[in-house]
Amino acid sequence: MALGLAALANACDYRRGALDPISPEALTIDILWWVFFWTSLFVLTGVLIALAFALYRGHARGKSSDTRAELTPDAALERRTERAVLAASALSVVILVALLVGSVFGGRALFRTPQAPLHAKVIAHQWWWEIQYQGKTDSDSVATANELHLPAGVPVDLELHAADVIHSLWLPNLHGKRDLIPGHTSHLVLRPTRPGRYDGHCAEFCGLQHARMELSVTVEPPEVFSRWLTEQRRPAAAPAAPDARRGAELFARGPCALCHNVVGSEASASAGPDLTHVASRPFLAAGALPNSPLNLRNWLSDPQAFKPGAQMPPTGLRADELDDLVAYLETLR
Amino acid sequence: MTGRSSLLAGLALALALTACRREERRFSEPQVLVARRERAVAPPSSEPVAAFVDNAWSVSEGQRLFGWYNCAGCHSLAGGGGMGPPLRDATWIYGGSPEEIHRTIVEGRPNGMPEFGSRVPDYQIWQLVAYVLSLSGRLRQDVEPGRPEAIALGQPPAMTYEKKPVPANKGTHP
Amino acid sequence: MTTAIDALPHDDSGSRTAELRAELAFTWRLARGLRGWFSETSHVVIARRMIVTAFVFFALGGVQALLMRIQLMRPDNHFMGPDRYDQLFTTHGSTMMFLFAVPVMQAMGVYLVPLMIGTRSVAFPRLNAYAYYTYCFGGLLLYVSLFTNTGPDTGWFAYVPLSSSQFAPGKRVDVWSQLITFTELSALSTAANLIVTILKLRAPGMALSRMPLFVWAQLVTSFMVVFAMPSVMLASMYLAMDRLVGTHFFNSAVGGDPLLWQHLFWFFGHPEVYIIFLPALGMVSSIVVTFSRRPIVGYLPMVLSLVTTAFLGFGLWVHHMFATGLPQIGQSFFTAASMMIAIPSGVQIFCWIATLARGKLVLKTPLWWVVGFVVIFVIGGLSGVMVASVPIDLQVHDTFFVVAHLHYVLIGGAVFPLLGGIHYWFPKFSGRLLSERLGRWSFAFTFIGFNLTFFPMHILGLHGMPRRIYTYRAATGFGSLNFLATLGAFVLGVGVLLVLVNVVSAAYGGQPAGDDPWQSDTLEWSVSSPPPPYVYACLPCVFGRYALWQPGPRAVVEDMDPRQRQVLVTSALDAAPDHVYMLPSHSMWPFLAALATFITIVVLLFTPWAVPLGGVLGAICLCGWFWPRPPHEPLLAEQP
Amino acid sequence: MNEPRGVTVRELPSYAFGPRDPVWWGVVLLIAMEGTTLALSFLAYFYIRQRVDVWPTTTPGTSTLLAAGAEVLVLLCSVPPTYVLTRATRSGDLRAIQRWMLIATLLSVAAVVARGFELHALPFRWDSDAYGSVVWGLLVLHTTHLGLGVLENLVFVALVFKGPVEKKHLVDLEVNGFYWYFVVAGGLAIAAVVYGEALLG
Repeated sequence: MALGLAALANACDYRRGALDPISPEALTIDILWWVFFWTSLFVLTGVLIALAFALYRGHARGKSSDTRAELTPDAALERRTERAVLAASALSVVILVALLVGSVFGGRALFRTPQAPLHAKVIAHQWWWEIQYQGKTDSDSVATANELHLPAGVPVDLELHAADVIHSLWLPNLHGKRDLIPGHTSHLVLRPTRPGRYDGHCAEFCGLQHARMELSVTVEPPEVFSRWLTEQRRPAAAPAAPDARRGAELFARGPCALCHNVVGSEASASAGPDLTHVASRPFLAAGALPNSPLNLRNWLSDPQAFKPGAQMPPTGLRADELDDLVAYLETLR
Repeated sequence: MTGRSSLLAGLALALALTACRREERRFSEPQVLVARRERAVAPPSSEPVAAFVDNAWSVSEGQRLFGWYNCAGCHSLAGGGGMGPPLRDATWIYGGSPEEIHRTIVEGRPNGMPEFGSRVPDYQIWQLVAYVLSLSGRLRQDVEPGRPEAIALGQPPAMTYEKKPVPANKGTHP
Repeated sequence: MTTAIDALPHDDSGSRTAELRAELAFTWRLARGLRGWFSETSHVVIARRMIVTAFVFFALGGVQALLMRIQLMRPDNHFMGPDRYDQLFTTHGSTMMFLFAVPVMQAMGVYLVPLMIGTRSVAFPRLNAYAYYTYCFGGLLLYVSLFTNTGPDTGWFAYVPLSSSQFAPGKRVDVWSQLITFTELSALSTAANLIVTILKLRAPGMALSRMPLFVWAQLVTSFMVVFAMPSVMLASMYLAMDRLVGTHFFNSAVGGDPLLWQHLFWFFGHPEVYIIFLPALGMVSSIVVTFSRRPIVGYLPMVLSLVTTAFLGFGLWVHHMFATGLPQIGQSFFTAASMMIAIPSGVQIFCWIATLARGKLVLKTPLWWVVGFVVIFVIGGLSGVMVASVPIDLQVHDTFFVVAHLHYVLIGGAVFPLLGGIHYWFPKFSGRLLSERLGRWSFAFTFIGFNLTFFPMHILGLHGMPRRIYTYRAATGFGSLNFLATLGAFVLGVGVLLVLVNVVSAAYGGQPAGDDPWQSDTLEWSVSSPPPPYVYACLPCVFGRYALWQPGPRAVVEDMDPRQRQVLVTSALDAAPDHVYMLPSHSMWPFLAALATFITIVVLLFTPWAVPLGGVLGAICLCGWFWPRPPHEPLLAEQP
Repeated sequence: MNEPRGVTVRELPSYAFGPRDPVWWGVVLLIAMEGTTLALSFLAYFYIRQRVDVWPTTTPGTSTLLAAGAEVLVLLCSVPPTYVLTRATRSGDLRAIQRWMLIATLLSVAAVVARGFELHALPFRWDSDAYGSVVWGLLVLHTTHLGLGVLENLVFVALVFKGPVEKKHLVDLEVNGFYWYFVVAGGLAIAAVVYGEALLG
């Protein structure tokens, strides 16, 4: 049944998380997992056969002879039985020790750290991810939200912080998970190899919108990555189109600027995600919606309908104001 | 007997309603405010006030917004005052009733208090009002916020609580 | 009720026996009326109430599980919002752990242990009643809170700072932390009661080496309770203080640490699993021995396995915290401990299989539940070995894989044996037989439904579905397996419902069972079904491990005074008669003391002034509880 | 093999002291539970300590040390009367029991009073910082043990002076003394950890 279900699941068009490793770390875990899986299957089969045999034998004897209890069973047979139990126990010890050794070596391999030339800071908030790539100067630094871009083949050191409660960063294709705990700083070193888009998720229950706390990971060739980084460093330009201009004005004077930051504009608050390049991101509100102008407009008109409990309030803007605002935000690429 | 049991039942019901009201998590504008806005008339003024000051979630949200909207910048985090007047005492320049505090936030006041009415949704202003009321201990005890994380109340700490520096490759995985 | 054939003086005439029974029935008579209902302290009555209460909570927890499964049935479902969902999964976890699993296992112990060791009661019957009422009040508090929208919503583990007053305003988490206080008070009292009962009240001749394995399991479990539960009590006390009076145990800004909570919680939380599961192993042993019609293979290894599990159980709490990034050397140690704990479980599985293979099997319903237990529990154990490995745990921790694992271990390892045990002992509890046919149907539904529900979760977890999410996007592709799981949950629900139907219909119209329908080996089957309040007319003497299978006439304790509530105290190791001990009669004070506890704790939700209030109420209850009442026992010579 | 015969209990006593007595075991288990809680509180104390640079964050002043010293002194003084009391229970001498019970109870009340002064004299509050919390946590936990001890003592004083004293109460009295030793040990351990550490720096 186990195999059947696994096969069924694999046959579907399905994201395969931990079973689709794209980094040496995830690969180590993947290999270890399959070692454990086949060993377990072997043990399970053995136990089930023994159980079936026991039921068959015992049932046969139960039918044939009288049903009174037997207080002093045959000594020789008893000894043989005990020896079988002992052998099975000894075998399980051997298997467990083997698995333990494998696990310890796997663990070592997992945390054998290469020098990581790239550093990024991940700060978890209720319920979104803040990502910072530090440059040499402040203007060199890049802040983004809910998307992590990584160059393929380059080790990266993620420095992890929590802004409010405990979160856990889980990138199943790239590594296991690591908790982000207030008052503690931790690190996760990754070496992604295969370009593509992968999913990450908060794995520690962190409140109402724990379900909508996703992180999009884009692994790309180094030159594409550095192009992306250069793009991200560019401050937002003042929009040209009249509706977008009205939107920018609304953004700066209205409710948005109380929480959000757009580099190059007057908005510079830090409570919510940085929106300097919001239009280039794959999804909105940490996975609540795919990013499109229509979704953005819907989101702005009533965030609580899509992510109840999220800390973005309904803006209470009129329809024409919403259009202007979306027009402005769409220029932030 | 029936009198007593109905009294008891009423009491239980009242307790249950109190609990429900205290614990409700409202993620968007409450009906009271929607109705008020749409009809453009003010219902009896205590209605919106009660919906917010009897609700622990509102007070807690108010506490968060007090920091987010930078009220703390002038009034300090625990409302002790600074550039702006303190909010923990019984002295109110522009009136200390919930409605007056609400108006102060919505319209702003001379000499520094900006107007927030155009930038902050009305229900969040009411949440701020609830929190401000809690600062001077004017809320029911069971909705008052407890100690916030990462902030020491009581006596100021005599020192910083930094962890001993851990060598780079000790303790955690690098 | 008094016509049963139990351990009688073998050379006595019938009339003498009838007289004895009449006297005993008067001495041990149950309290009457409404007031009597609250003053009853008979362990049989209290344990029966506790089992029923625990199953009521089991049903409530099950309904919550079904509601959650409906919500997760398809992606982006709007059946309920996150607020409701969080309350449900927290209450589900807390209910199943604190209000069902631990109490029901202890209740089975309270009912069966005195019967199995050949005595008339638990050592402290009043404490036993107190434990029941505190437990009951705790459950009441949780469910009244849930229905008034005050259900705790930060998980049954209540990690700080999510459960701190800043992120969990209101009284929801306070309710949770006081629920802990209630259930711990109850569990600790019962554990102490069972330990003393087992160590001091065994029938003459029942040396430790002759104790039934179920009793061993209860003894070992109770010791685990004594050393594990204080940890969570301390943790929840710290949490309550952080929330109520502003202490900083978990506030990292001024020297506290959120990880301190996790250490304290899991130092309790992991042994908790074994506290739930060891008594279940005892039940399995009882069933296997009876239906194999032979002694267990490897009694000593079985006992040593229980003890080893208890010791190792305290050494692996950190495997819940691998993702927090503790030093690696320590992690290896905890990996090793977590894997090695599979050995004693394995040894026991092998012993049972060997016993079955060498026995003369009677394939009745209880044995089917044991078969289901072995299959499911071995799968759960193996996935447990997987999560013990740090690298694998880093992937599957806090995902649906772990949800699957823990349900395989807890439902497979505890609920299946428990339902087997219910089928096995129901004739003793009620005097009536359950329907075999319904029993097998319920087993089949439960077994299939269970696997259908939880097996897909392994795959979901590996593919990236985290735990405790109230919904997921369609694009993830988690929908189909989740739908399957929901379907399975309903099949499982039908299975459990069939058990209920079986129990209710048998209670009202089942076949009379007689004293010993299964020809079992342990002493409880020598008294009538259901047992009379005094249990044994004459306390039995024991000359072997399988008391009722010993050939020859049975010996009994003679000349105990039937006009007093007497039990025989024996020595702790070899059960030599030591002195005659008088048990107190029924009393209202345990109920009143529990009520005082309830009042104190409810007030404590709101103000620390509850502590002095509790002191005063406690003092009153203490006096009432212990004050001697006529008729007196022998007095000291010189009285004032 | 002899055929098993019944056991006769007519000659057996109706109570016994020490480990032969179920109540003794009950109290040992109570001590095990409270002792585990106390031990875990100490672990919490040291856990918090190893995360903080300066310890203690606030050094207890002279008045605190005086109050704590008084507490330790009272606890120590209460040991001999308790010992004599338990001896008297074994011999069943009611006069002696009354006398020593009264003295032991007065000393236990004095210990609570001294604890009150000690808490009052602490130069920090429970909500000052984590050090304050964990020290107050320890002291409050032990104060509940003290309180329980005093409560039991008071019940027993009432019993030995007023009530009909049954023989089995002697066993309970002895066990009560046993619990008091635990309370004293806990108090001394807390004083050693909290003030010893503070004094030694």
